[in-house]
Amino acid sequence: MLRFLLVRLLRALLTVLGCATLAFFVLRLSGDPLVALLPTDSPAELLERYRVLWGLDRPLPEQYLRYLLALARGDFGRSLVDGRDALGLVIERAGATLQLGGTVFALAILIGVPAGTVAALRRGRPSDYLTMSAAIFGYAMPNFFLGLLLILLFAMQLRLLPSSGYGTPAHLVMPAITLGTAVAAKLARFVRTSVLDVLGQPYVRTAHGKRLGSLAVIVRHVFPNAAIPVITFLGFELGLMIGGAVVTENVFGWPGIGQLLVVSVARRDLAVVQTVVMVIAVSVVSANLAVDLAYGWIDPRVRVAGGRHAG
Amino acid sequence: MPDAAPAAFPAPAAPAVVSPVLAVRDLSVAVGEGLAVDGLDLSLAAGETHCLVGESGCGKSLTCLALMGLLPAGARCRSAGLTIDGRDWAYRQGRPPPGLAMIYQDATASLDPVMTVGRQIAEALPPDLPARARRREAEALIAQVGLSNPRARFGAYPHELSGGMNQRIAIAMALAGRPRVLLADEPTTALDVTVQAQILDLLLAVQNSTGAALLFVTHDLGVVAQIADRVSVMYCGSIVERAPVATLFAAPRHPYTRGLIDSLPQISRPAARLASIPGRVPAIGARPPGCRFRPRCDRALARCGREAPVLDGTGPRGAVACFNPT
Amino acid sequence: MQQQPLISASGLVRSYRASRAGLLRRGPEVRAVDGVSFAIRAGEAFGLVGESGSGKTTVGRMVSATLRPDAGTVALLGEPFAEPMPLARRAKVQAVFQDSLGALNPRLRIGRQLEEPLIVHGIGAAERRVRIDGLLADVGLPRSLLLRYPGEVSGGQRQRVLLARALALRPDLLVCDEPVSALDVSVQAQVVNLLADLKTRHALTLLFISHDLRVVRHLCDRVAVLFAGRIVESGAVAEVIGSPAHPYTRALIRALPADRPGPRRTAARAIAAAPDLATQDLATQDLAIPDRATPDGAGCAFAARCAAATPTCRRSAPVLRSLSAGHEAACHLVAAR
Amino acid sequence: MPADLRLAARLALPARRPAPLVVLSAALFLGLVLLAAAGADLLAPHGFAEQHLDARLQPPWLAGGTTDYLLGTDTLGRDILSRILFGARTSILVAVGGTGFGFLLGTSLGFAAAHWRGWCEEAVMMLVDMQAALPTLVLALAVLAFLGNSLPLLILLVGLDGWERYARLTRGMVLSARESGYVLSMRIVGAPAWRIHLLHILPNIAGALIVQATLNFPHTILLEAALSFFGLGVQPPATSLGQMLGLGRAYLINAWWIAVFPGSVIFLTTLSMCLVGDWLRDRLDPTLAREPGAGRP
Repeated sequence: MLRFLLVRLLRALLTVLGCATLAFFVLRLSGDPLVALLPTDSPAELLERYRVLWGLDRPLPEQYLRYLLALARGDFGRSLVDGRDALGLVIERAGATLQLGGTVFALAILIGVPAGTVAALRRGRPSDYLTMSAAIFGYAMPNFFLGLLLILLFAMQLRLLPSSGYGTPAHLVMPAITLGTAVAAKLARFVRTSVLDVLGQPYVRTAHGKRLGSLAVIVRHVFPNAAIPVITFLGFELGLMIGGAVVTENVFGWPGIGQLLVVSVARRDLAVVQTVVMVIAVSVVSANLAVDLAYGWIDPRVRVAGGRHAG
Repeated sequence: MPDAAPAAFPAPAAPAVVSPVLAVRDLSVAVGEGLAVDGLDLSLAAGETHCLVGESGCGKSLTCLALMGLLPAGARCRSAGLTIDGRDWAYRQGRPPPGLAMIYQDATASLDPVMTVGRQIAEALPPDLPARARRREAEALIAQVGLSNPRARFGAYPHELSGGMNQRIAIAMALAGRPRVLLADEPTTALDVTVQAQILDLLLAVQNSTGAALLFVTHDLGVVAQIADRVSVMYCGSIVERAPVATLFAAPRHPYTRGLIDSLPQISRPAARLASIPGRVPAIGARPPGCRFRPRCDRALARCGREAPVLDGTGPRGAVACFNPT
Repeated sequence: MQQQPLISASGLVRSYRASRAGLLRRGPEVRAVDGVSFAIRAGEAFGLVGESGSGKTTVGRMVSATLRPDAGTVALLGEPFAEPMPLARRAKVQAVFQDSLGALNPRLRIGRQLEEPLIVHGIGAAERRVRIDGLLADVGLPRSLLLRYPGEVSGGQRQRVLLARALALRPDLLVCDEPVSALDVSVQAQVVNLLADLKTRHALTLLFISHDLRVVRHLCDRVAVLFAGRIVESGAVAEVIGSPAHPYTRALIRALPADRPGPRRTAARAIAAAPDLATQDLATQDLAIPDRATPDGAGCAFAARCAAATPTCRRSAPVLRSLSAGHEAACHLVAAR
Repeated sequence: MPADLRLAARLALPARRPAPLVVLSAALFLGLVLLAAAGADLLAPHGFAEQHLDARLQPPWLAGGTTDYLLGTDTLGRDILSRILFGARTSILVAVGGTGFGFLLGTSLGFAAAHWRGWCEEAVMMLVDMQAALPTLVLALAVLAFLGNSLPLLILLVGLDGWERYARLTRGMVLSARESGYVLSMRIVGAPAWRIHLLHILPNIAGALIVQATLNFPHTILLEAALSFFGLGVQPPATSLGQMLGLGRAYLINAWWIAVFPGSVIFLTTLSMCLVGDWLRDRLDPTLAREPGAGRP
């Protein structure tokens, strides 16, 4: 147990370290943040002073080491714009993102799992075609376009919902639909495939042979087996959902991490961008770690040694 | 055309079948464009071991699945009547008849990988049993199929057991429904010979103690020789010969039966060359007109190409579907 | 016996880490093959019999130099046979496997697959065509098959294609791993006969790996019985099957289905009644179940199932001992008799 | 697999009949988009940057506009139809280039990881993990903002999305192919490793890889569109569908057509690609559907 946990944990740490390194070099090598930050006609002495202040005058390897050491201390640096603690800024915004993400995940599961299951069970019938057509529409729809269409219809034409902002449940409706549509659609498609796959397994036939009711077969045999790939899928999906959240938050002015990212990118606020990237990387890696552990809990056959790469 | 059904039971040299525990008349299974099982009649007496033997693609597995009502989607089935234990069973795919239980070829694949074997057995017990009794019953069944330490085995998962042990679990599961008829579809094909011998042993022991009839599907004539009371030889969806086992081996009448018996390598009498049947089983869509065995047959007559023989049980030595039997 | 063997294996050992393990522990190391030695003379058909997990396939892979032994060597005419080696030498040992569908590339036409070994060995196009015609005639396949894909032909035909491909390089030794197990009886008989014909026609030496003693009895001159990675008995086929010495060999033979219906159910009862045999599962996998495992490395691997086992059997592993000319068995009890 | 289940699997497969109408129309639409993108110079009634300041914010023809500007004009009086044609060219160029880059990178690394096990495999899988942990959109936003942008860089970044899926898929399939009988047979014959990989393994896994690329393509289009939507993709005066959508966002109330037409083209293109990809997957590779993460976005 310990060995497996340690191996997985080490791998996760290495991944995060890799991401940190990548973020550091890509951002640091991409030009002098000061040039972008300070007025173009700033005197050279001023530039030099800030350079020393932020340690930008040291050799790159030293900067990198200092950066890593600071990270290890939990010090993510300060915003180059207003001098506030970068991690604090990000955490301040995390609540809104979690609220949106949590709603979307719950919605996606509530819609995607039943829809996919019904489609698989009624394979080839009208309900299957209907569900899967809806799913493919949701899956192909660009979320920023969907967001705009929703605003056009509900905020501008019907004046039912606020077009942007944060705070009330009404504010949550359109962002959640925008982000949730694609996730639910993908989940429905994936659940359908998994359930179909399980339905074709010999043990399902065995269960029918025992004269259990159809419902019992589905609940006791089909679901537990189909859940295994679906959980992996959800772990994978988190990373993609974050990308979608960045878009959605910006379309609806939702004050989450995604909006912070885009604003900081526009302001060239290095420390904040780095911090956002790290926070996202850590959440995705932890989600995948959690999925790996959930595997062991739900699947007694679970294999060790990078089994999830084997696919 | 003579009605083949009455000839199917009782076969003259077999132990007299008073009232069959399972009887099916004119069973056909259609798959795609052709009939994978074509007008099959079958009856089993209580305690009888009936072997259904044939090569792959002859429809023997589908026969079992059709009886169980577990045909794969896309296969259609029709029969003139199914009687179980004297009662007619109005039968429909997706609804396995009571009194029937099946054992499958690949035991490990036929068990749910994420449920303990004990719970899978308990699930098959009659639904009115209280929970505590279910567990006791399941453990008793695990012991009955010869596994040690049933309490511990109850909580084991299929992947923790060997293929032979899983087949024992599958047998326990089949017994849990207190079947009158056990259908066994190549239950030992995937197993090693030593394990096969034990599973056969167990099946016969179980049959003795429960009095159930056993329909045993196999391609291995050696197994047939060892366990069968009566044998039905299938070719291309139809039964071509049916006889008590001793009669069948001593004097096979259908050329196909003879070919099968001769091509079986024997441990006690090695020959320089094995006899073999030329050609191979035709695909469902490519079956010849008339007798389906004609292209591979060395005794074919002109008539064989024109009309298909039906199973004729009027002779003294079992039933055969051939115009030129030996 | 004076003649130098065509191929000889000595002291082959190969371990695997069990692929399946619990969430938390790594699988234990399993010795799939544990000190296997044998020699095959030119022109001989040598059978290797064992149940699943006995290590017979691993031995076949090592003999065909596609798997490196952890210890021990394979020698062809006295010289080591192992990668890397010249192509010409590589060609001397070819192989045919059970899963004929898996052994053929599903995306290439059969003709191309027959040609491939010849291309690899630098044989010109004209010569290739002649050789392929010869091969097709050898294994009794029509030319029309060359344009088909493996999925489009029957199992028996595929097995013939495999035989043709293996013979394309004119090998001295053909390793056959369960070549007929997946076939129907009537087709199996055809392929067994074909193998016997090819062996005579091309002066082939065969290493025939099978779980089926009945087929081995027909095809082979000598046989070795493998149990848990070790040879427990070997000798001329007639002798080993006619008078088996090792309790495991006897169990195997008793477990065979009857040739003909005799007094009902004798074979099944024989096992239960045999005084020297336990009636437990004999599958080697069951050895892994903790409540039946023998302590690692010590004693006879079969002792746990052997009703006649003595304390000696559990303490020390028996070695192969000669019983009569060419007939050997590894059993303390046999040696004592 | 038992015989009866093999049969069931065969029955469950869609029969080899021609593609359904929906898929045909999807393919037809994709063909039209390609044609339009390729022939934008000939087809476009106006130049994509051509401003008609006297005809700003013209509505589409059927919504009260003129036939001069079939789909209306934007705030600078540029013809929407012409801009869609040219924008589609950029979007498709980026998506095709990006998919191609990701495909090559991913499959090569996948092959490398499978062939040189050990540290090479570890390194590749670490990169795969990293890529999976950093959403491409986030990475691309950061990189484009700080590195400045150019079309090649955009293509590379968009291509980074999905390479890890090809790498994972390739490695898995090569590893299992190496255990297969046909590879073993070629090794016994003495075939060299390059021959086994290129002539024997590649044809067997190509189908699955192509399907994966087809399924990944819509995601690549969407990624480009999202980046351009944020103003970080293609820079004016060049245009792309996502950029148009981003610009139109501010005029939703007065001039819905600026955003809605390019948005619809993006949607219909991705939808068509998904339909074709699904069909290809069912035809070529029914097992791929089981891959976690396959067929995303």
